[in-house]
Amino acid sequence: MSHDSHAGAHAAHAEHHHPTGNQYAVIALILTVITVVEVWAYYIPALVASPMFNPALIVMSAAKFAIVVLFYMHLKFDSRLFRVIFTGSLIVAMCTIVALLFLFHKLSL
Amino acid sequence: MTAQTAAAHAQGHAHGHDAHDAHEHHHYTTTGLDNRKVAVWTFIGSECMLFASLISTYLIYKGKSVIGPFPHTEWTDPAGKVYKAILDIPVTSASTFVLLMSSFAMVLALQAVQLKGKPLAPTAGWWERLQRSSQFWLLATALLGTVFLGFQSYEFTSFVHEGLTIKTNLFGSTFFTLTGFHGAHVTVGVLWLMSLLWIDRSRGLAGKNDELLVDICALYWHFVDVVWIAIFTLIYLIK
Amino acid sequence: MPKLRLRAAAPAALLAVALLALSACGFTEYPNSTFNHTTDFNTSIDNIFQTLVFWGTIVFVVVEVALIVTIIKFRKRPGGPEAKQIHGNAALEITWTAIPAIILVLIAVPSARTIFETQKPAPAGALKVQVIGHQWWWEFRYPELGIVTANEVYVPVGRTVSFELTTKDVLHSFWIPQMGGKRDLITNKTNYLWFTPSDTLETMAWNGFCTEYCGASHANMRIRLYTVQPAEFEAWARHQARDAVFNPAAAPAVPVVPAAAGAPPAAADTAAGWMYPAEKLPAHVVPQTPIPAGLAYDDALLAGGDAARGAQQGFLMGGCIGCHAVRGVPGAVSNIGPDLTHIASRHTIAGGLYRNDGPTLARWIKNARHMKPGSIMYTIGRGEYDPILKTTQQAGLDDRQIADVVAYLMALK
Amino acid sequence: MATIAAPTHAGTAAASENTGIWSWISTVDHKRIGTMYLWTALFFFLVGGLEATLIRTQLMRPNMGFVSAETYNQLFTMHGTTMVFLAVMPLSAAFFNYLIPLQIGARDVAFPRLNAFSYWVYLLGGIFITVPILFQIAPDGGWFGYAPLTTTQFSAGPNIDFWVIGLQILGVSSLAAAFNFITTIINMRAPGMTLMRLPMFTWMSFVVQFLLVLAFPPITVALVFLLFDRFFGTTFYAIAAGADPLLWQHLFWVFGHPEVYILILPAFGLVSEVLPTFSKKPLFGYNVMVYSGIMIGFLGFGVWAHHMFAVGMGAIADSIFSTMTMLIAIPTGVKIFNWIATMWAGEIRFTVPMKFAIALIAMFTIGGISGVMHSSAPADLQQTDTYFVVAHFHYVLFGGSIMGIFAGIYHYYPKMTGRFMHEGLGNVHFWLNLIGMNLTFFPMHFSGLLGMPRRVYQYDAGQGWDTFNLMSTYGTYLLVVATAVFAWNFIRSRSTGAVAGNDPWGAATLEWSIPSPPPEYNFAQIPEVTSRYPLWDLKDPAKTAGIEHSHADAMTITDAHAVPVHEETERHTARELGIPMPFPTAKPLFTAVGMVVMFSGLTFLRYDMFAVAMTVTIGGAAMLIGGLYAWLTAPLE
Ligand code: HEA
Ligand code: HEA
Ligand code: HEC
Ligand code: CUA
Ligand SMILES: [Cu+2]
Repeated sequence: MSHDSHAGAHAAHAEHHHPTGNQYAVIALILTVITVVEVWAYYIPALVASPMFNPALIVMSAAKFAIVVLFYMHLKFDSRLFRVIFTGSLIVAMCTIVALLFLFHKLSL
Repeated sequence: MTAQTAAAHAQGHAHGHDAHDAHEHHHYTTTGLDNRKVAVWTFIGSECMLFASLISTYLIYKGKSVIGPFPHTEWTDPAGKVYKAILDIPVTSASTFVLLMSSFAMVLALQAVQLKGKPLAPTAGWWERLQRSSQFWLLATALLGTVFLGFQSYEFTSFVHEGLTIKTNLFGSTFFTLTGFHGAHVTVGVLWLMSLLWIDRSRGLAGKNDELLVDICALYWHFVDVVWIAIFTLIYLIK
Repeated sequence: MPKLRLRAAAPAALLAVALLALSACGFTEYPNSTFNHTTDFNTSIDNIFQTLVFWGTIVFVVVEVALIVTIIKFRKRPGGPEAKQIHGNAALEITWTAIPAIILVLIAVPSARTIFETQKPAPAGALKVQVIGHQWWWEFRYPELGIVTANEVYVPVGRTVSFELTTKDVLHSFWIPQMGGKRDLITNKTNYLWFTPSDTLETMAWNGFCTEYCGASHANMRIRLYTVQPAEFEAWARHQARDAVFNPAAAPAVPVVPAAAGAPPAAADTAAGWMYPAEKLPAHVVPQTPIPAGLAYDDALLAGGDAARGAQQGFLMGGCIGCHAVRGVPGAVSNIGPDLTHIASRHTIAGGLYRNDGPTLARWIKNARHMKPGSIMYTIGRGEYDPILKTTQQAGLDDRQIADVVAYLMALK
Repeated sequence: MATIAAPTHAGTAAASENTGIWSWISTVDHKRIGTMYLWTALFFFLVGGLEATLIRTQLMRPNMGFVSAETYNQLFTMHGTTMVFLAVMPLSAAFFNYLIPLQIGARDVAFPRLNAFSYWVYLLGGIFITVPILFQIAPDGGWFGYAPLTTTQFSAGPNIDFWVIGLQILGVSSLAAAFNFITTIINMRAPGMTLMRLPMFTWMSFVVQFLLVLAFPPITVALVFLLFDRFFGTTFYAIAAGADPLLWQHLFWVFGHPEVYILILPAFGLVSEVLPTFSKKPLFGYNVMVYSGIMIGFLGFGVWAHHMFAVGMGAIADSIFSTMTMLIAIPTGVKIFNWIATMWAGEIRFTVPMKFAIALIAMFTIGGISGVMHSSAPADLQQTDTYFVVAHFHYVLFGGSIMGIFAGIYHYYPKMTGRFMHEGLGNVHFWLNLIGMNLTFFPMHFSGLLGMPRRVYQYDAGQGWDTFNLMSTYGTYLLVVATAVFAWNFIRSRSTGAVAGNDPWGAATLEWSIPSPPPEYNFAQIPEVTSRYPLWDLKDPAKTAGIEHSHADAMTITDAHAVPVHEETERHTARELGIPMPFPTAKPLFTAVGMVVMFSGLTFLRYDMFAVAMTVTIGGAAMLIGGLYAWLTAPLE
């Protein structure tokens, strides 16, 4: 009784596309580079003063977040079900954060 | 239909439950996915809301503390004593890097278990060989996690020395609680990794069921890592 | 099928009762009704509410009638038609999605408009009243007029009154049903609420309530609001702004507390100012709370009370000034309890729980905690049991001293 | 296969191997766990109802002195907490446990031992939070425990400690159960049981599990803050430190509003089973019913601040939350109309469960309409924290959740016990209940709009509320009688009720294809499902001719060795059939005890009993870890 006989076994099929060890290393490198850029930016007063500082940091960390989730957690390759569960929860969580920050006047419309 | 024939009938379909071992993936599931993996993903979904609530609280209370020390600015208390901005970016950057690398090690640990039993080309270099060592990567992950915890306890103790405890002000309460919750998650993760390592050393991790054991631990571990990615930016870097 | 008919009748009867009661909210019967148009604020709320009742009734009737018709019409009968196997009908389902949506738009738009209208800043020239919540009483301050009082608030008709709401301890909520909606008092935050009592309103008394659960005596944290004519308000305010009319420092008794350096002793002015006449109080604003059993006081003692002695030996020495302010009396500046400068010009005490009269005051002083659960004012009568500290008061005032203090308080017109 | 006489109780006893007390303590059978949930939750319903009765007696007349202010405050706090967390949620959980595996054609839930753990944690947490009321030290901060009233500065006694810790414990139970049921519904469905063929109860339960998973973390966090404030001196809600009490309110209601849909959707699911059965018609607009359920759940996360219209959030926030709240009326309305349409053109049999289901439609609508009245922020300023709100939420909770649950109990009692509940007594219960609830809660609309605040232990005479309060109290006494009739019926019918067969009502779903009560293994052979109404396919194919069927040969999943849906009337033991069953084990109970002990150690911290606290906490933690270790290393079956 093999796994592949399952109709819905996306997982089984997807395994072939998993990145290899070297690709994982490249991903680790990318993550490191982004982190370095983030910290570097923190020490440049001109950048910190710019209105783009916070958005840029958030974009960078979102990118790291996405990379880890998609590749290290294999979400990109795994069952659609997991994608639905995770992104669904994440969307509710994000909306809650944004709404709370708005309600406490940390964000304005 | 008598009981005996019914039993026989059912037995015919009771697909070889020969040894009745704990390898649950032999069980039929509707989606073909393992129950434990489904449960872990829902658990992670739930954790999203947990950390969302903690992070929101930190951000809501940011700048609301009536007394210092403060995260990004100096503070002079009524007696004239000066407290410096308390967050230590270089140290935390280092610990962030450590945690990122632990995720890298974790993904290789999983790969190593998955590659068990697959032939290794005779020409393989040290890197290919190393990639086959699940024990190495499990240990590396656990160690990096421990180093991260070391950084965190260093951070916590130095904050306390500088006059910030969990009781001092809103910043102290929210900061220690948020990072403490994260630290607790890392601790659980390290213990989990150690037990996997222990299994690996005692009987070797191999086969679908063991891959799954490592996989769900890895999912948890990476999730704890991505939470830190968010915390590092939102709490440490943004002023 | 008699059962069925009963079922059908029940909701219809309920609805009839509902409409009847809604249209018959007479003032005397329902003195705290919210269906009033006494202010701009409650007028706009009630308009919204009427819209809600209108659509609510329609939805209610449609649903319940449809339900009842269905269950009567399609009840299983011998020889009746067989059930039709219908699995759905897109057109119908879209219809009963769309119609409620339209109704909701008709509700949402005026709601939003009213939200913005009622949350504008108060118009210029509004009378400013600070409302400060305490467990379990209300402090009212008129910063422009220099008035501090408790539990009873006067507002002139025809002028916007703007309340500035804060709290000293936990959350409370300020509500006078007949004047409009409520607003919470939030720790570390200031909230605002304003309305304009219609200039056609008579001089009238209204009840208000604390509507955020705030602990043991949440139920006993009530408000009296008096809408009065502008001239009456003037008279009231002028008097309230004064220092205490009976000043123990000026009274001839034993010399005690030295007057504040250089301050001339305040003139003894016993003239009472204007207050809402007791005989015109509607029944529902006069507290009926019975005094709890087991709190004995010989009311005959009250006749012999000496105000001056009460001031010196009771009020100043008895510890009252540790919590209460009496303006003009040096040392009596604390804000833990209500300001007593003009206590005798109030109709109620203790968060509107009791009438303000001699016998009640005497018992209150003797054992406030027995009369009001959880009260911060501890038990003062000598030999009385304090239900919170769970001890018997050893020092404290005896009944005769209490009579003196009551006499003093009654002199604080 | 001939239909044989339905098995009686004796048959049950013979078939199941073990019925002693230990078999219950160590059970991991979802049906037994469901039964335990049912009994425990009904007990707590009586406790909550008794508290309500005392509340109503105190409020019968103005200035009553039946109970003291302090007692009253404990009563309403515990009444709300008990009804929400210890009665209605676990009553729903009883049905999740009992029905979900049966409805999807599974032999058990995904994690049977975790399931037992959830129950034991619930039981112990329920005891932990309830017992203090016997000593007059019960929680007294209201069921939503607003800070700063609940901080030690204003509540120095142990009362709130029980609440904080108790809710934390109960949260663990709900979360564990939610992960379990999500996995079960995703993974344990019989072949052919696609998502769009799930019975409606299972669908609504599925939505509820997601609500639990996403709504409990915020309250967990809010409670952790309060717990830290109370036990470790943090400043989350400390006035002097500049804390903002609205933080608690927002975190609570981010949980609290989804919570009310957690309370109602299972009831919606139950009546969606009852109405088609007794109308002899399929559910009208199945797909739309599914989507509206999902919509309600999803929108439920975006409306929480409608509980806070009086806190001064500002006009923009008020408008947004007003509008979002109103939107929920649309999917809910769709459900109401689809239910009516389900009955339309049917052959309606007025059995007791059907009556309760119809009553749900009628009564919930009233509560929904008053909900919409709240949703308009300006109108709510007159209504919030008055008895109008109390009227609203009892119409939805009693008229909705409780009516639905009663419908479910009468409907599934024959499945659970093999016997019917007494019809006559059921009718008495129904009518007393319907009249009683309207007499109790309808007048509250008036006392509220006529100015009566909620949570007052006494009110003055002459405020225009006397008659309404008297009516409410008499109504409550009717409910007491009704409940007593129900309790008698429930207990007695187990041995005296008429014997029921597999499918006493002519229902459509899988749980009715197996004996009543079901054997421990549920299905001797896993059924292969080809449509939404497997049993109607079998017994009355004409009824389901109008819908799409998949054919057995078109199905690719064969792992489960499923056989076409059929009725099973014989009863064997799992051993006879060679079906592997999970081992009974008390390890989940042991682990649960450890967890509760660990938490309760905290309570000593505030009395400078550091050593005691540490001993108890560490002891409990050791038990927890030991139990967990033993559990995880022991084979399941
Ligand atoms: C089962 C639980 C449950 C359910 C289902 C609901 C459903 C709803 N609730 Fe309720 N609610 C509570 C339980 C519940 N509530 C509780 C416990 C509280 C008080 C908590 C506390 O303070 O202690 C509360 C309080 C509460 C408030 C706060 C009141 C206040 O404190 O000031 C509000 C405000 O908007 C509100 C709104 C609604 C709305 C709009 C719905 C909607 O979902 C209702 C939708 C249904 C319908 C509208 C009927 C059917 C629809 C149609 C027939 C279509 C056509 C209809 C129209 C066009 C109107 N509820
Ligand atoms: C599902 C939830 C639910 C249910 C079913 C009920 C049911 C009832 N509730 Fe409910 N109630 C709440 C949830 C619920 N309530 C909540 C959340 C609050 C808010 C709390 C707060 O403000 O913090 C509240 C508040 C509340 C108040 C307001 C208190 C106040 O603000 O001061 C009142 C007042 O009348 C009341 C009455 C009732 C009554 C009469 C019933 C009746 O329907 C009860 C019917 C049941 C019975 C009558 C059972 C009787 C059985 C016996 C008496 C036998 C006992 C025997 C043994 C124990 C062995 N409730
Ligand atoms: C511990 C502080 C404290 C002390 C001491 C104290 N009081 Fe009070 N008093 C209060 C508080 C608080 C209230 C409000 C109680 C309430 O309504 O819940 C109050 C209320 C009153 C009231 C009712 C006022 C009103 O308008 O409601 C009177 C009169 C009064 N006190 C008189 C006295 C007298 C006389 C003494 C001394 C013999 C005294 N108090 C001592 C705290 C104190
Ligand atoms: Cu103040 Cu309630
Ligand atoms: Cu809500």
